[in-house]
Amino acid sequence: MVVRDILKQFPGVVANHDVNITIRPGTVHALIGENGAGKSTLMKILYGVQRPDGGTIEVDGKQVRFSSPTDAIKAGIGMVFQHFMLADNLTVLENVVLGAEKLHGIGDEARAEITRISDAFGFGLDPDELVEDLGVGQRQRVEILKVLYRGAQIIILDEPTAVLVPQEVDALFANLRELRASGRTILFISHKLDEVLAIADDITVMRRGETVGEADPKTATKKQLAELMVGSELPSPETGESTVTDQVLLTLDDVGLVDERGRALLKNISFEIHRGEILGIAGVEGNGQEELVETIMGMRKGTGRITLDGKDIDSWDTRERREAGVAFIPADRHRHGLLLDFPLWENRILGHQTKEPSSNGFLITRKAAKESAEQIVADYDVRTPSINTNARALSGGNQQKFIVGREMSSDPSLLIASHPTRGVDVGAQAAIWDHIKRARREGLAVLLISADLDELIGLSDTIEVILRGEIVGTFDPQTVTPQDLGAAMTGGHSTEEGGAR
Amino acid sequence: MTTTVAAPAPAPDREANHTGSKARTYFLIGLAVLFSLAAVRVITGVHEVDSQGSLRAAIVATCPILLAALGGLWSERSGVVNIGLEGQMLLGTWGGAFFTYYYGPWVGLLGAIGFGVLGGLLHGLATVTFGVDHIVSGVALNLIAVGLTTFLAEAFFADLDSQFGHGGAQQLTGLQKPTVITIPGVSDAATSLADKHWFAISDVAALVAAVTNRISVVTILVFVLVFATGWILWRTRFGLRLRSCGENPEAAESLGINVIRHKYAAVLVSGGLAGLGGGYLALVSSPGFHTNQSNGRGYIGLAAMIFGNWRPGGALIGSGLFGYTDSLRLRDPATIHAMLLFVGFWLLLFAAWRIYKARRTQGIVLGVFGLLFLLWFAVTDEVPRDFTSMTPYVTTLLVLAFASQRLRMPKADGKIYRKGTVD
Amino acid sequence: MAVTSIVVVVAGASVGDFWDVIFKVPSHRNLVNITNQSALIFLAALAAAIGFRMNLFNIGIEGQYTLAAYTAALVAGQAWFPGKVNILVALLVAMAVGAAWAGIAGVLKVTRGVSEVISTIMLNAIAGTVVGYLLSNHGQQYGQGRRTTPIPESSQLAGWTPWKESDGAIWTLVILAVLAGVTISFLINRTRFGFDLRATGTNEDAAVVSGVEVKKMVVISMLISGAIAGLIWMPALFGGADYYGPPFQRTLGFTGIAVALLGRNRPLGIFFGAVLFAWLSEQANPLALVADISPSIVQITQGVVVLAVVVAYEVVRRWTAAYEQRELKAALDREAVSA
Amino acid sequence: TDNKNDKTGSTANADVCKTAKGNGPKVGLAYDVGGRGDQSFNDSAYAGLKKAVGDLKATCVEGEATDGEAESARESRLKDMADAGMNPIIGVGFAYSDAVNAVAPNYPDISFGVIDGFDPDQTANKNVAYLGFAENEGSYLVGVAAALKSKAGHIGFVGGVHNDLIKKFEAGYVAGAKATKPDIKVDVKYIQESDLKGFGDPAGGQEAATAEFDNGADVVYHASGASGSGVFDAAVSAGDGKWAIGVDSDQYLTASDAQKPHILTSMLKRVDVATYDMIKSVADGSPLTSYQTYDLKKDGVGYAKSGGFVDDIASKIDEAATKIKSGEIKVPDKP
Ligand SMILES: Nc1ncnc2c1ncn2[C@@H]1O[C@H](COP(=O)(O)OP(=O)(O)OP(=O)(O)O)[C@@H](O)[C@H]1O
Ligand SMILES: Nc1ncnc2c1ncn2[C@@H]1O[C@H](COP(=O)(O)OP(=O)(O)OP(=O)(O)O)[C@@H](O)[C@H]1O
Ligand SMILES: [Mg+2]
Ligand SMILES: [Mg+2]
Repeated sequence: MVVRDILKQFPGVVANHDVNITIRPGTVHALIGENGAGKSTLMKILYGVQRPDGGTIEVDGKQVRFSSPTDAIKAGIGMVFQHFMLADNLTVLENVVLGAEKLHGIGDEARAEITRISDAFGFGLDPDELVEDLGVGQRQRVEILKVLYRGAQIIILDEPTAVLVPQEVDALFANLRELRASGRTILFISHKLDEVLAIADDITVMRRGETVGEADPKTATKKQLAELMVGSELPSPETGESTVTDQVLLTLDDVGLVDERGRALLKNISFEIHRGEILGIAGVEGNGQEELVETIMGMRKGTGRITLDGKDIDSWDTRERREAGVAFIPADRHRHGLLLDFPLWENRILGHQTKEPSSNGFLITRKAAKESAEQIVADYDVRTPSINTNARALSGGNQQKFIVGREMSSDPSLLIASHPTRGVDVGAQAAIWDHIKRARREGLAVLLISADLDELIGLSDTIEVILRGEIVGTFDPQTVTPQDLGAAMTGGHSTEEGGAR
Repeated sequence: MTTTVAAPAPAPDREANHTGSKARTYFLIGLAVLFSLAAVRVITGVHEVDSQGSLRAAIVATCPILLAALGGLWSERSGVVNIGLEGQMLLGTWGGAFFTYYYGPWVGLLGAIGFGVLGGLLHGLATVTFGVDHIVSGVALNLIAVGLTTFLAEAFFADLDSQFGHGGAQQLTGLQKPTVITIPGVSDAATSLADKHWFAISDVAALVAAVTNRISVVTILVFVLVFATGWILWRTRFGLRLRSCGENPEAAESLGINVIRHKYAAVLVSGGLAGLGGGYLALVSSPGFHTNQSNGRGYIGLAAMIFGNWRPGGALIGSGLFGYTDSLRLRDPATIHAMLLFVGFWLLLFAAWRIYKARRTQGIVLGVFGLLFLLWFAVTDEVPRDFTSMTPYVTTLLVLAFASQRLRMPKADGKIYRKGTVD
Repeated sequence: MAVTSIVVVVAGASVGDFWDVIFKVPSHRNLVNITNQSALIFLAALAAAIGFRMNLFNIGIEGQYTLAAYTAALVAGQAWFPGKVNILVALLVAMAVGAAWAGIAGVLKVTRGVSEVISTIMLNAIAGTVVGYLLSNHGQQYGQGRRTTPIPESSQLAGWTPWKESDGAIWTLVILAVLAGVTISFLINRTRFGFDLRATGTNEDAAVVSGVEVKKMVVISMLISGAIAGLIWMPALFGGADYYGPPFQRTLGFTGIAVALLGRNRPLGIFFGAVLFAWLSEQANPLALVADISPSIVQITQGVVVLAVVVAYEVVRRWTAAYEQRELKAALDREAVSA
Repeated sequence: TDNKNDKTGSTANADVCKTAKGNGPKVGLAYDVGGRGDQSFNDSAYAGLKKAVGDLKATCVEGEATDGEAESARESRLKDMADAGMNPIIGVGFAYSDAVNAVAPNYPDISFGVIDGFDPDQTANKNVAYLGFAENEGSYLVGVAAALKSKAGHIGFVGGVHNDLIKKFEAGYVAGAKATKPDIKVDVKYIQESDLKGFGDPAGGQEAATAEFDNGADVVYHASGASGSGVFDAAVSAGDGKWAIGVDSDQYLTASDAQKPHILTSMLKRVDVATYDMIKSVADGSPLTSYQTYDLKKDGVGYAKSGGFVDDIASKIDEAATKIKSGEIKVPDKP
């Protein structure tokens, strides 16, 4: 497969440009790059989900043009998306055979085939179980099974290991090697350099939407790869000297949470955050970070005790907590952070409805809210024609800057920041870090959740690692390496080895 | 990387196949209902509770609602909320009557389906192609259908008068009916057995008699359609694809499924079923077309489908419950009074079960309701007439209030889908 | 328009006649009726719109206003209070009853998860039966029907007669529609509550994160929606109907839903929608009289208008979204060039 | 079948108002919901109008109510007719009572008539006639017929809506039957308690009547408007020897071939007679006013003999009719 000069623009973002990759048949080709480098966009183009604005794709020497995934599937391409593409209320079998019913029907033959593949790769999947009842790891396996079942020749895996435990990663890699041996071509996306070096035959690096180089995994070092990935302009998230005070702002004492089926989502979580402290939470996605945030925000009711500034806030609802000075940068800005079809100035009000300058408690104070929105746009360099533009029209990075600005401008005492720089370009990233650091100097307590380990290590004063809803280790960012953290996150190290401060 | 400590996620320990145990549960519940109904009949002496005639009336009252419910099921399983069922049903009454007059009842049924499909097409165009809110489109469709059928009836039926039917600006009666069949030996035997009023045996016999005596072929078709719906949606490739569109259309799209096409198919089938429901109303339940004949049955069908948890069997139970209570009231008001005993008994049973399951408050609430029903039964001789006509609605509301939280609608139901938004 | 014309042709009537009648300048009498009817439809649509603005489908306006109108007429008929106070009390009763009936659906939704679409449909049927029961068992004999005791003369409002007396009067309480329109418009657009409501309507998840308690909002909006629904028939009751009985105007609730959708749930849009619907209905009469066209065509026209308008909104929305994106990109490109 | 249409006036196409060119009275006829072609009330009024066009050289305009319309729409309809110079103006149906009461004082020179109507207030209207019917008397006659024909000693009644009007039918029917056979059993069912949809629900009519037939009744009388066709079908399904009795017009004539052998008779409510009378009175220069009751004496109610099923008992029915006319029998109007 040869990809030439692919160009893809989104409003305000050039997601791909000058992308050139040559993928040799029968190899594992790794594609690496920072968050937002454009990897997923490229893969979606290869799979026919999105159409390129320019450039060509060749498969087996023939130029192809995919107008939908159907075309890509016909060309023998299969893809596992970064986010699950599963229908919860259908069984594993149904999810797998969907769209490929011609192969083995949808009955016992298909069931046997699924069981065969599942057993062959040690997936341990029950074809008749509802996907809804599966954990994340199992869901990931269903996704891979879907592709394997179709016997695709070219398999695209968009960050398949993000939610897998190491043992599963090994098993997956064994499978990939087998697949390679059987002549299939695998395109593998990750930003985990270890994994890439362990499995890839070729490596292509993307940065800010373009392919910036290739590397040979036999000779390349992690350092070289990292340099290629981040380029030279990578701003440092270093915090400088500690500003941690001895005033405790937020305390979690033995906090737990169960879902409606009685499964524990959070267990025995206890920590403190002081004024001027940034507490980082490291963990593989889906290990309880989201639930932890929602519990602190009061959107879910857990057990245990949460105190804010000495006050017990367990019985407070979300609004009371926000009024008490809790600011929140949500992980999914579209779902949780914005009203996409409302103008920016009304988005300024969201989450701050009860306070000045948004309202006087009963009436919305339009003038003050608009002024404040103007201020945020200026201070946080939000690129927008005006504050009357609908939030939907802005690019992701600018939306994120606006959210950060909004949350910071309410003089919070506690900031909960969930992936604050995800999908944001490097310049904006630096700006956001600066804002967080400045607020910290002024005594803000921050709970930082991020998948970007460099960001965590660079910004945090303390790092807690969360695994399956439990805190499994506490690290000092001054001394810890991303490798150590990665190991702890995936359960590779025992807690004791994690080393305390 | 260190890769040893973490244990693999536990293997699923659930039972592989539930169908066996499920069937048994249903059978047991059915048996319990039968025995309690028989007991109520014997205790109160109100044989109309499940006489052959009552059951036949209940079946006839159930069918149009059931067809609407199945229509709703198809549509919602593909992710399109169809509140336009009422309108599609109305269109079906007109289409059924018109085509029966000119081409006989079988073409008439096709005409009913065809007109329902037209309604479905309109709904599909608005919701699937233009991305209009599903409820908005449904409301508009209902408005149009009421006007259109009234109008078409005035334009086409007013002058009809022959051996095939007698027209009027608002009606077309005397239409030829679809075939009615009786299974001679069985029906007679069952009838005589039912008339003996024996505990349980006569109740079963009454049911057998009701379905073997003068039953319309269309009624049989309706029940076949329940199974066909179940089979197509859960046992075929097409059904699987269709349901995937209602659960996660992006996932379906990512696997090369033409979501738009499947949604259209579902909405058209939905309209066709609702239309057939209208046809049933005009050709089987009553002697012909009458303006506004559906009288809200489309909405009731929608409720029955939700009540039935978006499943054909559930829709059958929901529609049956509604049809039964609605026909009982006309059949014999005394039955409604007898049913107080039945309801009270079951509420107490549920209460006991909830308490056993450690849901104390819920159990107590149910128990109190149950006792109140028994008390009502004991101290009165009849239920006021006006209340009997509310029975089906109140029943639906109460059952939903108790059962709603166990319901699960298709995840993408009612969401506007746009092609190419996978991420 | 084209669709309606086709229907007219199919029916074998004259298209020219049809549009002539529809667009005929209304007489004074028609204008009075259109004004009065617009007010009722406006209130009904407003009630529906409040729910719709937060994705609550209150299909139960019909039942709410029926029950409220009956109760208010009953209370006003008892004349427990003198003259105008009686009116005020009746209005409050109407709002309370409408709110309570809608509240049942709201409470069932938040506590038991019952879809409001279904529960309100059931409550409509139940409301109709309850009113029928009360009327036939406790109503006053009135020809072949039953009615509530007429309200005392001192509580009847003469209305406003812009033209000849025989052309009829614009009901005094049409002012209720204006008041409700302004109040609700203010509530939704200018207050914190309104912001919470709109936020919940467009993005419930984001609203929850921002501290909105959705359950509470659901119940409150149902209550407000029901209270407005309770007012629907009040202008007519105190403007000449004088009692609840056979002349009671039904189906306003459903008309209201259609008009709310037509007006995109914005008070101003609803206002135009209400006038349009009242106009079309008013012309149904001459349609039969002059052009010999069945009045049911008005219903078809109304349905087609709703559908056509929502489809048009959607097309325009897509177009503007694309346009906005292009504009934004152009602006950013210019910025990039100048930098 | 031409003959048939003439009698019932169900042929909507032959719209006399389009062709009528006489110089007789100009009639405004305002129908209730459903309008011309409903094979019932409205059509019967139309039949009277048609007769007037023929006999009195009348010309006419028609209007029709829509479902859920405003009271003002009804008033507007009457005013439009009055402004167009119509006289008399007849509102077909009880629902026009209020509208006529509101409009009539503005047009003192025009005569108004309301079928089934009444004056809602204390002020008498000098130019309004309220054309009522003694439905109980007609129902008494078919009650007699039912009792005589019933072999089982068990008959039924199906009402559309449980309101005062339909109770009047029930009262007369039951009285007639009991007077004939004191120990007769009468099943009474109403399709709806208060919802007017009971008059347009054939499925409901069929269910109710089937229940009565199943319960042992062999004659069922319906007063349920368009739901009645369901009652007829129930009689067909119930088999030979089961009868249904129609209402308002001679329903034997509009029934299907399958239903005909089961339609014993119909209670006639001569809306056509009342309509014609009203028009004629205006043509004659002495317009009807105030309450006019069309009873047996005035030939305003009666029973139908089409099909010939009551020929054998006609003498007994007529005997009862005579006694009612003479006042010997007082028919109750409430059950
Ligand atoms: N549908 C879209 N509309 C607008 N912008 C988009 C869209 N999809 C992606 N982008 C933007 O394109 C850029 C590249 O995104 P992409 O998802 O390809 O990154 P990635 O390399 O896969 O990152 P990650 O490692 O976080 O998955 C980002 O700035 C993103 O915000
Ligand atoms: N053997 C296969 N392996 C992988 N994908 C397949 C296979 N057979 C069919 N498909 C995919 O399943 C989808 C449906 O294929 P098919 O040819 O049956 O479509 P169709 O009948 O034209 O339309 P529809 O999908 O609506 O039934 C296509 O996307 C096709 O690429
Ligand atoms: Mg990605
Ligand atoms: Mg008077």
